[in-house]
Amino acid sequence: MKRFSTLLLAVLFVATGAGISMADTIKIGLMAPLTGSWASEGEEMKNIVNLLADEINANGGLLGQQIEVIAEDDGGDPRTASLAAQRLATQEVIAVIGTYGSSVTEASQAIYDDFSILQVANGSTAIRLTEKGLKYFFRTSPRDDEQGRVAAQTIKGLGFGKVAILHDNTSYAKGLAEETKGLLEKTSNSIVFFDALTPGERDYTAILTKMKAANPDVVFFTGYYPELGLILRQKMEMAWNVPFIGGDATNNPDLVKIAGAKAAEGYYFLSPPVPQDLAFAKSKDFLKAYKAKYGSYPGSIWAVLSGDGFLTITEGVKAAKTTDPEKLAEFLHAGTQKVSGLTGKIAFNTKGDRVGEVYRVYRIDAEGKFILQDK
Amino acid sequence: MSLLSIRNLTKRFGGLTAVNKVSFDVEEGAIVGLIGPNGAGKTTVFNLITGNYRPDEGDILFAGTSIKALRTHKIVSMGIARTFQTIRLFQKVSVLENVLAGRHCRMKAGLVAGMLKTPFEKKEEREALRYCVEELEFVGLKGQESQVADSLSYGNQRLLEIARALASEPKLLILDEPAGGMNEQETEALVGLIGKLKGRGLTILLIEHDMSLVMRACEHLVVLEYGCKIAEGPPETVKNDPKVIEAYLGAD
Amino acid sequence: MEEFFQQLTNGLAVGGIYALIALGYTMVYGVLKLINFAHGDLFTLGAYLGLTLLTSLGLSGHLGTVLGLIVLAIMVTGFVGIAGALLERAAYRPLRDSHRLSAVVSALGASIFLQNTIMLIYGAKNYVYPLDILPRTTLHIFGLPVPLVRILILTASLLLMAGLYLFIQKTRLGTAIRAAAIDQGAAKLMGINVNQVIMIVFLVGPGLGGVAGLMVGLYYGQVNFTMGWVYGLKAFTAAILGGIGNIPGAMVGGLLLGVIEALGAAYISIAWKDAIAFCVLIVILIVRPTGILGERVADKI
Amino acid sequence: MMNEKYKLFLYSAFALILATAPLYLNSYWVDVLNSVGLYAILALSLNIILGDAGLYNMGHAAFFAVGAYTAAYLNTQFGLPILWALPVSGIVAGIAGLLVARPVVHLRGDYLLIVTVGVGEILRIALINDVFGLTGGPNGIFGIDRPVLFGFKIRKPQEFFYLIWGFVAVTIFLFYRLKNSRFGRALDYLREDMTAAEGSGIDTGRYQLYAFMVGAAWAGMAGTLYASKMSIISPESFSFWESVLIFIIVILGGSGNIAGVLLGTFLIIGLPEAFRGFANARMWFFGLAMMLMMIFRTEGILPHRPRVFKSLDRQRP
Repeated sequence: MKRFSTLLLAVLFVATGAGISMADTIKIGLMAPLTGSWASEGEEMKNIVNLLADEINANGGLLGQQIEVIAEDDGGDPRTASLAAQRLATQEVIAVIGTYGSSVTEASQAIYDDFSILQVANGSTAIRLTEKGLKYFFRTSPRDDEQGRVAAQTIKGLGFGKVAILHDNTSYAKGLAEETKGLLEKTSNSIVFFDALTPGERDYTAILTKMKAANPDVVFFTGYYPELGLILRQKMEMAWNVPFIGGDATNNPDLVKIAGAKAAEGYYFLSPPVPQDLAFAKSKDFLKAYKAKYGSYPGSIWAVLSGDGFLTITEGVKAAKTTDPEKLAEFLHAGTQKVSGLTGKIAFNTKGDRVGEVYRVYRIDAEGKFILQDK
Repeated sequence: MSLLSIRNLTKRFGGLTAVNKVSFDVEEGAIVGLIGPNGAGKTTVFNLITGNYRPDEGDILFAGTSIKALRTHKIVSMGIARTFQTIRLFQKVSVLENVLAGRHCRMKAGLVAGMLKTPFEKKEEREALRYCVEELEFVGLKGQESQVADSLSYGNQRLLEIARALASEPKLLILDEPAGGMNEQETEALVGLIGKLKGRGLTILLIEHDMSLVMRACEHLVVLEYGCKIAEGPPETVKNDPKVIEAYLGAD
Repeated sequence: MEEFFQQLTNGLAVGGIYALIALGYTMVYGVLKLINFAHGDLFTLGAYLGLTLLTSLGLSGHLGTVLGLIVLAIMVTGFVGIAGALLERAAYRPLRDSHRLSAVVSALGASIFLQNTIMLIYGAKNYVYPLDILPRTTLHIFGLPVPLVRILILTASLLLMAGLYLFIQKTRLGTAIRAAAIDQGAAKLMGINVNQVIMIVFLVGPGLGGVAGLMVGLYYGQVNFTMGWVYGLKAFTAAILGGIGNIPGAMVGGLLLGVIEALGAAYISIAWKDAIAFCVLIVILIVRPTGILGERVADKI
Repeated sequence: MMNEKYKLFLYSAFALILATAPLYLNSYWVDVLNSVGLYAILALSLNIILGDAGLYNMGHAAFFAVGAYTAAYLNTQFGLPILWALPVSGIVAGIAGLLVARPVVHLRGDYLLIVTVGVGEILRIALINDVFGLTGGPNGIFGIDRPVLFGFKIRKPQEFFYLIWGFVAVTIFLFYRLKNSRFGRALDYLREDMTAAEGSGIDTGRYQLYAFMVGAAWAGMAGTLYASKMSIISPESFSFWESVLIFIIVILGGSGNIAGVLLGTFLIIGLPEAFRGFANARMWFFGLAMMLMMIFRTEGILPHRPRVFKSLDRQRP
């Protein structure tokens, strides 16, 4: 028992001692899923934000001060997120980037608002997040209704009639699925299938078999790329040639790795432009630097959007010449400043939503490359 | 009317008929011994009486009421308490609490009373404690209340089981090999205890292999072999019954 | 009707993998009465080790694909088996004589530990097995398209189960394992080295889980560090369904669970699939309290 | 006992340190304590089922969810003040506990365990699929009111601290008494030996159901507090992992021992927070710590001890 308590004490000591910070810095929080099932997203978010912060710090910092990024784990669940938010709030951050899931973000919103801390979410697309009139909340990701509109337009534009919609019962995917369903039902399209898979499994043949029996012209999948990769692969094995269209959560190079180029060929998806397709010098440089430091390109568009969140904050501070969150929020809400981000110009409306056409349509070619389609 | 009346009791386990059309009566205030070779179905009869098993045929009447379909705890609250052949005390629990278990069915305080510690509950607890301490003293375990049950000697554990059974104020006490594992001295004390129990007006039904104890303690014996009753009567008569002698010594 | 049979084969393929993982679960449970919640993570470990070995060593050209895969499977089984035995030594043996649930909590701790070890070593992203190792042929059985690999996986599961069953029933060591499962104390008195028996069980059980991980990786392609949690829970469910501690029971439970899921998804609802499977499990347990092939244990009074 | 006084001193010192915690801890650590408090209620309620009655329940989050959703629904749909919803959700969760336990409570150990896991999963899937249009699907229910106590609106972590820990204190007070009553003893008996308990005249079936009912009711009330604190609830807060966590707390702390369960809650909920300095390795350390604690304290940190009857001497005739 004595040995045990000594050990415990030692561990506690190390754990609490590790968070000591330097004075005279601008602190920016990052709330990300560093553990749990979305840890891969969190890892990239952290990489991207750290990279951008290092760049600014190497060039003399922000308003003459160094930036310190404090990353806290939200574990991908609301309760841990609310603790992470409390923890960041007590470390005097001026602003927080994050986080990934909408309900996780929602659990932290009120806390940041109470402490007057600017929050820029990167992967939270649920409509209601910006409908509450919160002063300090912004997001670089688009909203479900925006994507739903583009999705319905694309499906019609490609000339499909009978549509099967498959989501995964996460609040993001279901929101998008329902939004799109509502829009399509108003037109001549018919929804022949609407159901949800269970994420995290490996075998989706039962779902494919059932979907095939409904005989759709196209399948619209609103879930995430790991499941989609498996589905595309299993679909090919079944020798079923229905085209698939997906939402932005499938935008990830790993998709082709999982499915194989042959199975992925012909897959359409909607997404904010992938960084490689942006003409800005900023994104090109960023990608080069990212690859140099971490060995590969960033996979997730959502993680890239956390970089946009970081730039929103730092460029905002630069332009407004203040780190006061209240003035910063006012400045951003005005929408006059167009921050140049990794995925294009960023500006916000009074709700805190990003303005402008964000979505593009991509198609995967025979080599597994993501090809931007003309509108 | 007899206190306990067994009528044509039959119990089968798969193809094996463990108890076969057994009938006997236990008169109020009597000490009856149920004897027979190993595997004769004695404990099964006990388990049928106490509701651990359901009979396939026949009936069990206690004070005139059929109890064959009742659950064990209900039978206990009607006034039949038992001890077990392989001691089944609550091993990690104190001696006193083991006895309190037997007292349970004579108490009333429930969930809410327990949480709020109502005056009624306090009074009931006090009385139950007193009663149980007295029963412990009665069986000869005075002063061992706070010990954990499994720290008692084997013989004392048997006595504790009896005290637990007594705490439910039974009319009929069923003892399954009460002297099992006891040394001579302890057995002697047990005979005395059984006498004292009779003095309290209890009716006792017991299984025992120690024939000297059976002969001294019991007034009436029922003999089972292969699930059937082969003899019944006062110890002296049964002892000399050729069928009984054959059963015990073997036919060959 | 065609859809029904198609769904049946879908279910059997998934069930074959559940069964294979459930075998390890049930074996460990049989001897130690321990729900080894870390089993799912040993399965993940198998998937990652398989990938590492495959990419670092490659499938040796002069062994050929089939032989190469068998060698790979043996290596993965061996490594994961050793990991399992080490786990037993470190995390379960000190708890063998204490309350049963203490070991369960230790197993849960081990599960978190293993999962995060894998995450820290490999990172949190998804890994993908090289494509085209396994043949992508599709057979047509009675007009139903069935990928060859699915038949191979099911056959492999059945063969491993049969082998394990024969090992337990026919060999000396198997007899020792059965003896230890019934009564460790008595087995000790009969001169059986119980510690050794348990170590062997922990070599074989997790080894089977590891090879299941390899199979999932090879067939489905994608692996990540959290995959073991879902598969572990399903396999535990399967083992209970068949009657935990019983080897043919694990097989029956696994296949049945797979089929229930597929048919539930097909004819009731995909989103409710897991709930349907659990409902069936609960109903079966209400009717047969110790699972389909589990022995009824009478309470001796 | 020799250290009865020492124990009392320890407990009062602990209570004092805890009660004044908001004065010297920042709001983050106070909120960690709030989390600990909520889980303490959950763990104490599971302790009745798992620790006292010995029924393997690994689906306790289901009752937590029933309470949270009941309160959230009543509050957002009918405007029922959240603290008024407290007894209602307790009753609803208690009934849920009874209904769940009734057909399955006779199952042996691990079979009961998987059934309760199944019940938890079925409920979670029902919540995600917006069953009967009541639960809001994956979004859950949002906009739940903050509790108002005597006209005072509870908002800040420091204020919630006293609400939650006040409830913990009441829970400990009531459960401690319950444990030392006829009811508590009956649970001890049936955990130790079901046959002997029934043979001693205890209606074991009924007490098993009661244990489930009380445990579920308390978990339901914890759910109400949780809903009002988070102001949004969604299915992922009631996953299988939550049930596992509560289960771990009870066993690791010392099943059947109220002080042990409390200590377990501090460790299991507190350690991952204390390990935040390790960034993404924090759960690795947590898993390791769990194994080590179990290995060094095989019966839990504070194991169950037989009861001592203080008034015994006065009882002797």
